[in-house]
Amino acid sequence: MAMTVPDSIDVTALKRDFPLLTGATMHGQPVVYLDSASSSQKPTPVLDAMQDLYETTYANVHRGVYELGAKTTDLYEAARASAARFIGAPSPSGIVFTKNVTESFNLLAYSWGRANLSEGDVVVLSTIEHHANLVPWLMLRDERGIELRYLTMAEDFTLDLSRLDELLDGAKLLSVTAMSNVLGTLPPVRQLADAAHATGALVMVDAAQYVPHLPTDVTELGCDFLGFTGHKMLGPTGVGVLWGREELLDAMPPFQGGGEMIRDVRLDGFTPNDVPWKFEAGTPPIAEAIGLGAAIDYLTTIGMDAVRTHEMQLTGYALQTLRDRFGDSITIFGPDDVTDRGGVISFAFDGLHPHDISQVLDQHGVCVRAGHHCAKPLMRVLGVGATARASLYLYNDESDVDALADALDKSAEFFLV
Amino acid sequence: MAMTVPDSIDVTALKRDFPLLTGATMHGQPVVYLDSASSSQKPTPVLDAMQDLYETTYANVHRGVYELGAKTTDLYEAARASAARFIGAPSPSGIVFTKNVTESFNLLAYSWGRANLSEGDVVVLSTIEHHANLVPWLMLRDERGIELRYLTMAEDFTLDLSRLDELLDGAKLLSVTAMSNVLGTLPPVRQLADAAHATGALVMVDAAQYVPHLPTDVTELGCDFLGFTGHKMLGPTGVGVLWGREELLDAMPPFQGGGEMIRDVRLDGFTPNDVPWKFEAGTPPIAEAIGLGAAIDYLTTIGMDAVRTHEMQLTGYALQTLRDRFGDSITIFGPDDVTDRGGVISFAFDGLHPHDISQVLDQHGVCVRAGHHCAKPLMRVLGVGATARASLYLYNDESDVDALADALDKSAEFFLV
Amino acid sequence: MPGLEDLYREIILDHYRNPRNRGELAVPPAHRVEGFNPLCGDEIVLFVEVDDDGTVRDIKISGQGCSISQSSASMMSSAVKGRTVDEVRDLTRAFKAMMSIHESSLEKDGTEPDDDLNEVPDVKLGDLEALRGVVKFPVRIKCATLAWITLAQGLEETAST
Amino acid sequence: MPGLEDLYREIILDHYRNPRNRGELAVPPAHRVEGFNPLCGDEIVLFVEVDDDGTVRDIKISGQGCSISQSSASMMSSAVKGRTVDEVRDLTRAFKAMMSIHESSLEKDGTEPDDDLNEVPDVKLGDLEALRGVVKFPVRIKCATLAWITLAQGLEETAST
Ligand SMILES: Cc1ncc(COP(=O)(O)O)c(C=O)c1O
Ligand SMILES: Cc1ncc(COP(=O)(O)O)c(C=O)c1O
Repeated sequence: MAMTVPDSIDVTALKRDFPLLTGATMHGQPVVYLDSASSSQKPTPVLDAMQDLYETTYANVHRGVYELGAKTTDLYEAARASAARFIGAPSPSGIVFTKNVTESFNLLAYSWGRANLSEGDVVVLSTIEHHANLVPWLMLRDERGIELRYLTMAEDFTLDLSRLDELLDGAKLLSVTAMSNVLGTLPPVRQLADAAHATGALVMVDAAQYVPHLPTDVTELGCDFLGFTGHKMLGPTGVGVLWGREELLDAMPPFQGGGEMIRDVRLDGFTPNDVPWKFEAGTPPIAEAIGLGAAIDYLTTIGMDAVRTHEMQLTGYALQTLRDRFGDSITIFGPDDVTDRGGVISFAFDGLHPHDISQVLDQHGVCVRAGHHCAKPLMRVLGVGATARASLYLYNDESDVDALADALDKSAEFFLV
Repeated sequence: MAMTVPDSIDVTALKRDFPLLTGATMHGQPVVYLDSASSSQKPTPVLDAMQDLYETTYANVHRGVYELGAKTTDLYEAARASAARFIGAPSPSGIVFTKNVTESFNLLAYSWGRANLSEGDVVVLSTIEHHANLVPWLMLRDERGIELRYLTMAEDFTLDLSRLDELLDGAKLLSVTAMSNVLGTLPPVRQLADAAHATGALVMVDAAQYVPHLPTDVTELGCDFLGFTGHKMLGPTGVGVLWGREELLDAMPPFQGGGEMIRDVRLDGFTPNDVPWKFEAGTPPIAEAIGLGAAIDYLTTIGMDAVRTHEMQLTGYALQTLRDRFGDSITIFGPDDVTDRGGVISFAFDGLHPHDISQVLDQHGVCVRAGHHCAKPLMRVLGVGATARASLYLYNDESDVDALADALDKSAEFFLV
Repeated sequence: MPGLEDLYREIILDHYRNPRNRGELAVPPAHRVEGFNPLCGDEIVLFVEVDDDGTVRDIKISGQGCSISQSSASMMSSAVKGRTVDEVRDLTRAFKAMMSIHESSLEKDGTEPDDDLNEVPDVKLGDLEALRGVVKFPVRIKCATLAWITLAQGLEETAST
Repeated sequence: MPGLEDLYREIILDHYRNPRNRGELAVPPAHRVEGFNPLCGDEIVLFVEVDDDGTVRDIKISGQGCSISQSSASMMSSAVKGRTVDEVRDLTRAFKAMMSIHESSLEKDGTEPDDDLNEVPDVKLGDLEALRGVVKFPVRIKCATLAWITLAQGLEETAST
């Protein structure tokens, strides 16, 4: 079935690096993993990096004079440097390790937000955001009375920019996704950032779905802050990143208080440490950051251009296959052109509820997500309670897409007899 | 040299579970790891639990209908139940997974603190606290004008309780350590909690050094909140716990906002989820919580009574050995009686700076910590800038203590010619 | 390994395809209550009208959900209409007991089960028995109980006003 | 594997055992500045008095620290006394350059080195050369640079007042 397109990634070879993809089964079927937008699988080099650390080197960071402590600290700080290079950040000091990108947003809202926003100040978001880029601002609105404005979604699943200047007028921050985790849409971050800066607003980018899938350069994107999360990019759970321009981070008050983030503590006050440590209170996710560093090395070796090319091809194949095989029975929520979108494909199918589709797919070993994808406002815009979502990554190939289509056939059979 | 005391833990056998302790070297010497109070080593079953998860089962939690997602969620929630049982908590719903115990304190200070404390309200701490239980309250003091009062340290390194009632008068919260990470002191938590409750204050306990080393029962301790951290108890980095009485957690506002912690999100507001998920915004430390669960199983199999007995014996041996061999050249900061203390032994030696001691020890493969141990106010009370600290755990034995003493001899030789 | 037939019994699919008591009721006299399944986005809106003598006179359902949550709601509506609030409470308890066998064994928490479940009333579940297979699919238990939990909340609210 | 002798050269131990310029100066005319090593708790307090013609007339050191930080401070005090602020700046740059070779290769960040280090002034370090071995013990670099960073801060503060 699968047509052969020229492809820079040898997926068959690459899959061997992913134990779960080659070894695990579900209901006796090989696993067809199409839920990487929720969380990706992890290759052996990432698992090995963490295992090695714990077996040969481990000690707490920034604390020990002894060699294990020094080596672990070096590995941890090297991961920070890798993360900086991976997103084109000018220096490692702008990289703050958090526990996930959700914490990156909360750090920004608590620290920068509470220091810079007061009643009536405007933050511009969009209606296609993940809850991670909504709830922290809603909390701040409840607490401080800031005003939230929303870029809305156009008919073609892109952001409607016609009212951009109006929305940005007087705004202090624009915080938007670089890739929707529901639609796959890639908003024009550079254009948005330039418009925001022109009105004096700062720009935060939710790159949770972007950094894992596209070459990223914060200077080219033109943003001031950017967040991403380790577990969606071949890394372990428990680690995320907030990158910020250093002078902005420098000026921000601490978020969480405790060990590591201080220079001095007295019973009547404390002096914070320099960035990035100022924002890393307590023992950080050491093994997790080092695992993320290994994931970054893995992705770098393959090349993010190759990843993007592969995913565009495969997304094209998936969209084509679904449309060819299911015609009007399937509704795909997202842009048509693969150059305008990433590989997350949300759909409605034959009036079946996503939960039910996913249950049948599960029986056939196919993992897709069914739900609101932590984007309830967007679900309301789309007029659905939930969607089914298949999402692609570098280790997927056309056979995975074919398996999805075959399993969708079965669910139609099962429910619609 | 080592005298043989009856011991319920077979350390030689047990060390085999710890790859780093049996396999790693430092400067060509076998590693003598005496820095578990900073972070513990990890046994194979813990590493295997995480590796297994990633290789056979991994998917995001609470999101997927498919089997991998359901299984991972079961493992994650089972870890929560294990953590609850391990500290005698009445139900898993009181267990909130954080990234470390520092976050547990910040969660409490941000959520409970900001909802319940205003100008002039009193929080009682002690001068022997770790920065994790100081800085979040100092930040709240700067923001809200709350009053901080401190229990002080007595001559014998215990807390001075003579002014307890006076300090607690009108207090809303008492937050104290159950075991000092510098002195080893075990404050009488039950007595403190009863006194606090008698004046209407709630009680938070820093059990970062307690839960790993002593059988713990929150009902017996009589506290309302308790925090601990995975990496100090054979678990991985990246996970901690805040336990709270459920009705208190229920009444608290969310801390961080994002996915998972919500019931519904609209563009103009949100409804939080039930506890404990209300406090777990974003993708949680899944593998880390599961690793912590495996660590808890490991400790449970050995038995926390056996761990405590072993550590008391070994601490006794260590105190004796250091005093016998170094007499007046060594000053130990902490209680004399092993029933009153845990196995962290801070000391000053021969006028040498802890950094220099630790540097010589490093050359002999001995890992101890030199510094302020994130307890700068306590350093000032002790009248030192830093201490050297050797800390014991279930995998240490008398040969480790002897190696420490031998290496201390060498540092005296080196610096004092 | 349970198969799909264990989950999707014929009667469930029938209620899903032909849901009973869809719609809305005027508020008041009816009481309106909403329920969410935060994990999947399902929403249910119940309209329930209780007589002065404590009988559920009428009940209507709107909202959206999967086959399990929709059919569970539909079956529930048929089962409770005309019953007294006390009878509905017993039925709810019996239903939740059926659904929680697995859930509590899953949690392995060694704590006492929900008080509610200590004494399961001896009530015939009738058609609702068809949902028993859901316990083999733990992720879907919340789908099956959503309507019941929402109804319990609604009845509590009407009782307290 | 570097040995202890690489770190603890005889001259370092000498300055540690017999620190030069310990004490305090009256403020003013001296300027007082504190430095912390947040990782180990070392604290240094410098008192530095600069003449109107820009010469470091006197310098005194108090605080506590390890042999490396103490001896580095002691050697620094001997080296800077009587020099002009500009000469001290060059010396500081040269010293930091010596200490940062290792640090920057460690960070492997591929970014440009600190501007300050682009042009290392051609200054004789003299006794200070003894601290070169510290770069093999990266954890201790901060001990060696603490006094210098604190002095730089102090001179900046006096210049701006
Ligand atoms: C008593 C005490 N409290 C809190 C902490 C902080 O733990 P973590 O760094 O894991 O948050 C520590 C350890 O550093 C500790 O010893
Ligand atoms: C666009 C987007 N933002 C934020 C997040 C939150 O990521 P995390 O749960 O790792 O904090 C996700 C993933 O769930 C996402 O897809």
